[in-house]
Amino acid sequence: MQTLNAMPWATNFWLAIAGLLLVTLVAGLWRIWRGPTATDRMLAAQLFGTTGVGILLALSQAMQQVALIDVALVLALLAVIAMVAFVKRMQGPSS
Amino acid sequence: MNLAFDVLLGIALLLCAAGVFYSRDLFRAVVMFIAFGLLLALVWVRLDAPDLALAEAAIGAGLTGVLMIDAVAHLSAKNAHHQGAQFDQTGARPQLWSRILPVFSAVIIFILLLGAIWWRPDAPVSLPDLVAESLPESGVEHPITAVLLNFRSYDTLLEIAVLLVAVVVAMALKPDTSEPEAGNSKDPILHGLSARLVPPMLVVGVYILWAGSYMPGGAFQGGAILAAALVFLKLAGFGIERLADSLLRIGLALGFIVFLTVATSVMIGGRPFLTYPESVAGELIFFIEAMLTFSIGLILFSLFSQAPPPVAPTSSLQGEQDER
Amino acid sequence: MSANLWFALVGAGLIALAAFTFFVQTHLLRRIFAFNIMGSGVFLIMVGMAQHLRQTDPVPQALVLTGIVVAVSATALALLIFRRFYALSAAVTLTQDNDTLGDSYEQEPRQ
Amino acid sequence: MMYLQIALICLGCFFFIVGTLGLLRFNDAYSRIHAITKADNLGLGLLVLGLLPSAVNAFQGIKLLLIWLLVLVASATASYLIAHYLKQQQEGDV
Repeated sequence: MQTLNAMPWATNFWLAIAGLLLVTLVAGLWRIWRGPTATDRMLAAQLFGTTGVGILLALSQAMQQVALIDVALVLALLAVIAMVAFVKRMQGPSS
Repeated sequence: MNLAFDVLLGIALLLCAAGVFYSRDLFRAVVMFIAFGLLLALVWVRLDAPDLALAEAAIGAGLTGVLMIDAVAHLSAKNAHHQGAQFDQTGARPQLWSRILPVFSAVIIFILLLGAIWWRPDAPVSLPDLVAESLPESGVEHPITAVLLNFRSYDTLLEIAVLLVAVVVAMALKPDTSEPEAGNSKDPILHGLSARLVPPMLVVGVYILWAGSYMPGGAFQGGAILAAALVFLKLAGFGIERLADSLLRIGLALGFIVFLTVATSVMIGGRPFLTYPESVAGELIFFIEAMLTFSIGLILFSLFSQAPPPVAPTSSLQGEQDER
Repeated sequence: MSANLWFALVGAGLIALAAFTFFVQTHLLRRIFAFNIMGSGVFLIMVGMAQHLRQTDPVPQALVLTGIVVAVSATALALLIFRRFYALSAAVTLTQDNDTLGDSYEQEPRQ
Repeated sequence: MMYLQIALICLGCFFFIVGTLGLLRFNDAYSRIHAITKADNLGLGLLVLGLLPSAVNAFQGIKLLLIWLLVLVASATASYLIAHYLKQQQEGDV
């Protein structure tokens, strides 16, 4: 039972995964730019939070930094706050 | 592989910044700003600075985004009072020469910075080696915590003083109208979410604070998480201002006072200001950090909650100036 | 080129972009955004440049950590002052004297 | 074990890509909510499952699972909140 990280190419594999996720994140920027409503933009930001957690987890393996899992944990906890603020505070006319 | 990832990340960061600056819609700028914070956290990871990534994830994704959404929502809610007002104002259109001048100066700034980066002088001492050398004397194992709270604790002491000044200014600016905020009706789902999410937030905050003495983490990151948890509670409609108000008076200054007390009480034993006796340095640092976390969390939260309630502008020149 | 140097260059780009925005935009919220991003650019240069020559350097990282927390509280305070200003004057830009550059400014209404 | 890990991770990435594509291609906010929850739940979930065998100790594994759980709770609630908000907005417009 060999795990993935025993392989010599594991670092590159994890980096490739992180890069792939980063590409999807950059593609998501297009939705933020286009809109058309504020809600669509917040949805894209929500997806960004999750993708960011994924990238951090992949990087934690690629860079052999255990602390990055903590960063991912914090991001997972706090990414929802912006969404809650949006829903509670933008009670006025939608832009 | 490494380089490709970094180049893509840097370009994405610049794109995001451009998106913040050149959005006609203010809300788009805010969402771009949240994305910018997330990407910046990833950049800190790539720069081998997990501490900064932690702080940026807590502050960029949590606090700054909330603050800015709040401000923009406030602006758009007020614009609804006088219809026809443009949500987005790009300011007066400058003449041609006054367009060229900013471009020119921005390019000059960029070139100067490039020059400064390229022809940097060699540092006479190697700071990382110095830190590694004296790390055993500091009482903690994580070099960044050692720098922050032992070798350069002046910075930290002054920083908490600056935060204290900021919050005092914010309290002074608060208008005395204390009408209840609109839209604070309790949503059962949101209520449930906060009941489940805030306890883990507090636990993670304490964990990050505790982890700070041997791995990335510490008072600032823990404080940011604590502040985010409080902000979340307030957004979910829990009336924690009453509690916070009484807690605030004690909590705001506590970190600063404790830090200053410890810093001066070591002078009784004949030591210089802000140096801890080696035998108890670790305990003292942890004690100070715990107080700092508490204070930073409360300060950041009260900077959020002291915002004026959304009331219509009182001035008589509403319409004219807004049309710009 | 190492990653550290590249991110320092990105920081320089951020500062230049933010400075340009600061010059041309008069909307105060946009200026607050530009101010914040300029700060991030400075942090990137500090850490990237210090680490380019040697290994990971805890000293600039600790300084930047202090800087991030001060920057967020400064932004929060700026936003507060902006909102107070907006509540009092209903303006989102600072008014300028008419005899300085911007000749497209119209006359202020007298109170 | 290794091939299982690779398969899980690639499948997770696939769901992230699908979610982003949905976010970009769907032309209505409700369908976009549907798309991003695929990335939140399945994408991250499969990624975490693929990571688990590489975890150094049990504490790390628990942390990984906790991250997934938190994202699940948060994204489900956020989706509800935003759909509710959209509905209110539309009713307000009529």
